[in-house]
Amino acid sequence: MQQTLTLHDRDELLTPLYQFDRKFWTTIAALVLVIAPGILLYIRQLVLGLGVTDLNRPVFWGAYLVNFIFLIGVSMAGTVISATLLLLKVNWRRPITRIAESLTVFGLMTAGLQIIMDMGRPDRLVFTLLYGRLQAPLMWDIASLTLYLLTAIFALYLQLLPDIALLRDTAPATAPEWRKKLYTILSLNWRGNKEQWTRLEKAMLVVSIFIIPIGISLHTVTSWLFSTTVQPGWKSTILGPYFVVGAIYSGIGLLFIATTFARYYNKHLKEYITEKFYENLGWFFIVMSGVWFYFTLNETLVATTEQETLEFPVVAAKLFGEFAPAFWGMNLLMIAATWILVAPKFVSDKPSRNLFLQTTTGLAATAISVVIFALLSLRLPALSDPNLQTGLLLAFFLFFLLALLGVTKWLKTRLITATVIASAFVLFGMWLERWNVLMPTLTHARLAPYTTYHPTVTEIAVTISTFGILTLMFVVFYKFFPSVSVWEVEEGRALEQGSGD
Amino acid sequence: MTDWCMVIDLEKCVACQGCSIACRMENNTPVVSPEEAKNGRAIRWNDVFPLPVHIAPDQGEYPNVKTHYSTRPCMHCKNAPCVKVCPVQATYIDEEGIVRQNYDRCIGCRFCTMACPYGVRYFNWFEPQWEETLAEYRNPDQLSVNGSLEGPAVRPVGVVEKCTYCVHRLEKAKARAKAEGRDFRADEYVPACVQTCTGKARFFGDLDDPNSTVSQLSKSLRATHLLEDSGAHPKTLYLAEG
Amino acid sequence: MPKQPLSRRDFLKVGGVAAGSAATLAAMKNFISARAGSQIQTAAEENVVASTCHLCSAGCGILVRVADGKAVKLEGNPMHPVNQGALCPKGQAAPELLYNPDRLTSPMRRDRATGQLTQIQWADAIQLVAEKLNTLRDAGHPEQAVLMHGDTRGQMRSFLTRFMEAVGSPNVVSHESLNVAAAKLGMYLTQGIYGLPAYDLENANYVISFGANLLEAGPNPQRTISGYTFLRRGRATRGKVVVIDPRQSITASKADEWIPIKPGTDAALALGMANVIITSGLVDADFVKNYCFGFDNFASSGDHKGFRDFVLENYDPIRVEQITGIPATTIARLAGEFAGNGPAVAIMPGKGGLLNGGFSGVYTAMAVHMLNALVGSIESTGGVMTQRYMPCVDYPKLPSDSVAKKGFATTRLDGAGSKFPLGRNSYQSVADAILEGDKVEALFLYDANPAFETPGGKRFADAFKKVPFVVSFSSFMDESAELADLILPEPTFLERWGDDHIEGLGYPGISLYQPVIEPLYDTLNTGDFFLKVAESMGGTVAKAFAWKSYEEVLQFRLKDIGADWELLKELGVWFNPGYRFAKRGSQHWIENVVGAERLNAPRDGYFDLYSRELNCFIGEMKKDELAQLGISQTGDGAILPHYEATVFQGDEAQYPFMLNIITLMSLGPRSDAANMPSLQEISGMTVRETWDSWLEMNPESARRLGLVENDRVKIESPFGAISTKVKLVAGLHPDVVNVPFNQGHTAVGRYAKGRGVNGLEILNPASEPLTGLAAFTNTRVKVSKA
Amino acid sequence: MNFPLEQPIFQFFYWLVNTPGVGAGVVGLLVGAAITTFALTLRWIASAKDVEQEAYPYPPKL
Repeated sequence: MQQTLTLHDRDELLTPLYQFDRKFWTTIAALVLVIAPGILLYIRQLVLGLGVTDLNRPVFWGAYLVNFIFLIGVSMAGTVISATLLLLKVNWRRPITRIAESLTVFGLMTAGLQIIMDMGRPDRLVFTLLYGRLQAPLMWDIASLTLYLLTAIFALYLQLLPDIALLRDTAPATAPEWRKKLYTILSLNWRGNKEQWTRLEKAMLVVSIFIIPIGISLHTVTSWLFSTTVQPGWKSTILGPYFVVGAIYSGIGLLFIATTFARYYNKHLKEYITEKFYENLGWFFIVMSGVWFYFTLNETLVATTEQETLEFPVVAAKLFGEFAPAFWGMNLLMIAATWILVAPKFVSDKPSRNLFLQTTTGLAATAISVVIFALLSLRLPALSDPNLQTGLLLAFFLFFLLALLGVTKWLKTRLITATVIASAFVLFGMWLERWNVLMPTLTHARLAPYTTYHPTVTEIAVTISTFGILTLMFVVFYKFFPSVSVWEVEEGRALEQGSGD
Repeated sequence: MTDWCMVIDLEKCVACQGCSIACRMENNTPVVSPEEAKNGRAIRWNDVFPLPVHIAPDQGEYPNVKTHYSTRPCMHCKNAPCVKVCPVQATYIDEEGIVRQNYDRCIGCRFCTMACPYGVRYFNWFEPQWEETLAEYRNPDQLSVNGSLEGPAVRPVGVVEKCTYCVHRLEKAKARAKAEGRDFRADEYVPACVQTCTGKARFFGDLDDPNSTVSQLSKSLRATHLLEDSGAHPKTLYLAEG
Repeated sequence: MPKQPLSRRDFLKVGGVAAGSAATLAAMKNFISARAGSQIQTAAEENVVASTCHLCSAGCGILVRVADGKAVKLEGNPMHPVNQGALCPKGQAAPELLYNPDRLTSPMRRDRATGQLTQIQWADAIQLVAEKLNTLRDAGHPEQAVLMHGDTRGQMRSFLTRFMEAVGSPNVVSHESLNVAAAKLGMYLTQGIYGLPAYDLENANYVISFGANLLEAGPNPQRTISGYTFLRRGRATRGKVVVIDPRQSITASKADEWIPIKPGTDAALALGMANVIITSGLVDADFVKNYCFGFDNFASSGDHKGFRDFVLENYDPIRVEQITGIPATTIARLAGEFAGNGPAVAIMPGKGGLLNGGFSGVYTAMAVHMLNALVGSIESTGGVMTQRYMPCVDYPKLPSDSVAKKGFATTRLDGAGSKFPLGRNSYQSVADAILEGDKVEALFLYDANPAFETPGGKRFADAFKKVPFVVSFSSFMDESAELADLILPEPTFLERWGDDHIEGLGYPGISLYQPVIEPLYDTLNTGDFFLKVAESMGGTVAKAFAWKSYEEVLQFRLKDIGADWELLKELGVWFNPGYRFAKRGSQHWIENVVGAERLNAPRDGYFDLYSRELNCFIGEMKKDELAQLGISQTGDGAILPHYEATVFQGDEAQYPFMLNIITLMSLGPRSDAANMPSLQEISGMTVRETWDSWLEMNPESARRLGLVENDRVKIESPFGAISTKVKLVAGLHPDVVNVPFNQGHTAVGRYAKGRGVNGLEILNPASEPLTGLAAFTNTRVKVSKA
Repeated sequence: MNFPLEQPIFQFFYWLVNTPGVGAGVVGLLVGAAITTFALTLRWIASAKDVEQEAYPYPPKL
């Protein structure tokens, strides 16, 4: 029984690692195409200086910093989640732990890139090691980031170890020598005897315990980067937890997308990463969105109520100023995401006559509401009449509601699609959230006239290629290692059978 | 211990901007291109600007209007936020209370520019340039502290720069005193902006010396600081109008 | 990368807990020692040269730091009474002028047909000019040589005048008709001195400025700034400053009180105040009775109305309120404060004021200046001083020369004294004269850029086409130089000899320009150039100019100022400090203070409230003749200062706004300043603009037009249209819009060219019939979204 | 405005947070410690010898 299963596992999870088919190469080529322009433009920035961005005085930080926060955000979830689930001995975690942990590692790496890209003198990066001062929040961030990255890598490696050994032992004759050698070295002559297993599991337990506070530290420290300045809008004490929550929220989003991507990439994974996982983690996702909404409300309420005169322009810019589209866009995306996750659970799956529950209605309404939102965001002088605006606003909410209602039934039967859409919304929303934390404050400095910031081609291209790099790492990595932790799955099966017998 | 301090009498300041240009000529701050300047990248360590800084609808209607002007060098804060956040101590407070910038150390992370509530720190987005012959008038003074350049030295691209109370002038004055074999007196040096001030609105001196002009003026009923709530304990003093 | 050892030292000491040691203190004070490791290197050889700034008419003393043969920094000369060690942004930026990449580097000749420029030698240039002038003299028409000059100060003006006289031309046209002439005439017609009054601000208690931009763009901004700040905070008691101006200029925003007024009605306000002063018996009785003419009615060849009755009848505050839009109570209060808190002084605008060319400018100037007379502030502490000048050795008498005499006797080309009875110069009219067919064979442009700086200056382009020989001495290829046949660049003021009379403080002084460095390029001081021309012309002209160099001319002229040449060169300035006020009616009074320069009326030391001088010009005229001159009143009314409603170009319905061209402290009056990048950068400080021009408009007016900040707008007048961005300025009369001067160049250099717009293009090009002043403030415009 | 820096302990803290290089040192220490720990753990796991031949049912001996 087990034998067959393992054989089964092997071809499904290990065979693809040796198939460098067209699909793989086209993916690589596409990614390279996505990444290349960003790199070229970054080289140009290196030569000319940061002037090629739209940064100015007082907007000294921009898209790069937003990416940085976003990336360490998404990298949060992976390890912390897998660690939590491991500590809680949750069984359905097994298929996804590897993807989760690898995401953390890649996310942190790309996040580090952002900081270097944002530096005026990347050539002097080493000075932070020569002259680093502990008082500077940036040092805390560097410390936290490095520590988290190392721990994450370690965690990932620990969890890979048995599979590497497996790869070593089961490498087909056709496999290139260097790969065999690589596996042999990496497997640290893992023999899989009882003692090793016990030690491995001890180690994993300990790491899981340590990595959670470290992860949380990284995100709070990042919020301190802002809180330690006296800029309006950043003094809020809620910023730390807000960042952590946002991190986990967006992290789960990315995890969902990554896993689905892997599933699509290797059809066999469907047997391992089942709807059960989407179902269960989905609930946690919903919880996080709730918490996130609360903190967002908290941020805004405090700022609108407190007596800090310099604070208000910042909030105003978000609520009804030039950042309103970004702010409300963010909120709407999150609302939609939550709805997509929750609503289908409360409708019956038999078709209904109700016009409002037709998919077509939903899609139409979606289109219309998007158009209206765009109109409002563009602030056309033609639409400056307050009554007209109010009218548009009401119309928007109506159609938005219709859209939500309409799509519900369609989503009911498509859990995974729904989750992926929701995740995409959340990811984009969270990027906007980081943007909304930085930009309104930066553009509303105390002693400089209010200004604006529009990322230049360079910044946009670099951002795009950053995410390209993230994907590339992901794709390449999983050409060398199984994207599902084989031994954990096995262990799980074994446990199930144990209970079954 | 000497504690350099500037006092600006806003009543005597006539917003002529002589200080801005005097500073530029003394400290080799480059003229950026018009497009750059429009994009808020002009570098004037000492800026003059109308108050209130932010145009708001509720600022009175004709004829019940009163425009004010202010001028703003570095505040050389006693509790300087910029110094606190610098990861490599490229900016620091020296023993005479001047907040200084080390161009060879700065990594261009722009944290100090964020931390400074007064926006007096400037970043070199591009390589500073003087078109053709314009380079001729650059101030030749070179101030180096243990080999790293400070003061008027032409900045490399990608580093932060700021008002130094013309610290190179201080060093020159001290060198002169030394050469003449006498003690340096606090009234032997003033920054360029103070020297040029058309309205004689600027005073400079040693705040630790109770008899100095600045100490006297600091007791004035009109004496005030910019953004006192910033918690930075700014040192540059203003004497309010009226 | 050298590490800062200080940290290590702190470590050793603090770590070793040497309590109370320097480093522990350091730790407590939270600082890092930089002194120990500091090294300062500077230029190999440095020296400081005293000279004079030439970027506006103030003529501040400067000390130029020359490091390794390069002028690297200017500082104010503490010895100099005008700026007392201070220096404005223009002066500070002067190195950008000296080392400007767009400077002309050698004499050039332009081929009219192709417009090709060819480099020539100075010798050839001298030859060309000399020949040209000689041919004119041989033809018996030396007057066809015309010289237009700008803010030409010190000996240069008399030098050039003498040269032209020796050649035989009366046509030396100063650009004063663009700025200070109105004020000078106001002074002349009342006090009988043709010059700007000096104000004793340091001792004044109450200063009321009628649109005079004391702190930005007066005839002598730096001097007025010094006086102003001293009056505010330099002394025990703080004087009050009131500014009357439709726009809240920096001066107005710094003043105690800003009183916005309907543009062009300043005369009415002044007379309204006079009315109150008289009725409330606050006049300086002694002065008006014994030292003024025409306060009371008088009889000479018929009864004449005096100032008092005229004002009492016509300018009671109620009526003035209707004219000026200033409440009668305010007028009364101002009058009371002015007369009751002496020493008080009423300041009329020179450069940059609304007074100039308002088509009633002279009357306004007279009315304002008379306020000083009423309260006895003429020649008294805290009042008006009359500028004294250093005694300059007279030039030797010109050798007799029939051609020159004949030519010099001809009427002036610009119509000053003929077409414009009161005018002494009419700069902008030169173009009109040429276009109307007056023959000009040779035209010299010294320190002048008429094609840019006059209203409707474009017409100079056509005018110059009709002149076969146009010579420009500009250091830059400015709008006028672009039209010239011969471009003979003069070195900048930092590379040449020159001098300047110290003005604005009353007492006499001389300020010297000297070459602080060797001239950078193949340029020649215009003084030296004309000496060489004279030499090669030979004959009487050569005789009249027997000096080797312009420096020698200066030495000759300044022999008697009390300082020898070396001392003057060392100090850069020489003056006799302390203004000595003349006793009323004394000999000194009659010779220097009141009436000394009257040409027709008696020089009897009487301050004219009824201008006898003006009477000599227009006393006999009938109504229609007067109307020709734009005077609505007749008889005594025309002689006495009165309010003339401004005759606007463009009717109110179609052109709702009045266009006013403002002069900025940063860019200043001179075209070449517009090519100094630093000045361009700071030019728009008041409206948060940079490197551009703008239109200032009242927010309410803008709202009515549906304009918001930074909208592109089209500004149309009957004379043309320009387009720039609008800036909302709350402190501005709703019917007035402002455009800053010295932007919108089509030449000069890379920094000035094609930047913003030149508001003068759409101003009324006409001249005031009575005085030949340029019309700056009587053009209406309409503003629309571009 | 300032900490009681006359106390040696605070002087030490000041030195600790404010001295260039020291901060870097601390971070280095942290990171170094982490790396060594991880390395040792791996070695510890790898070096596990086991007497009983009956191994965990995975990986399968085929």
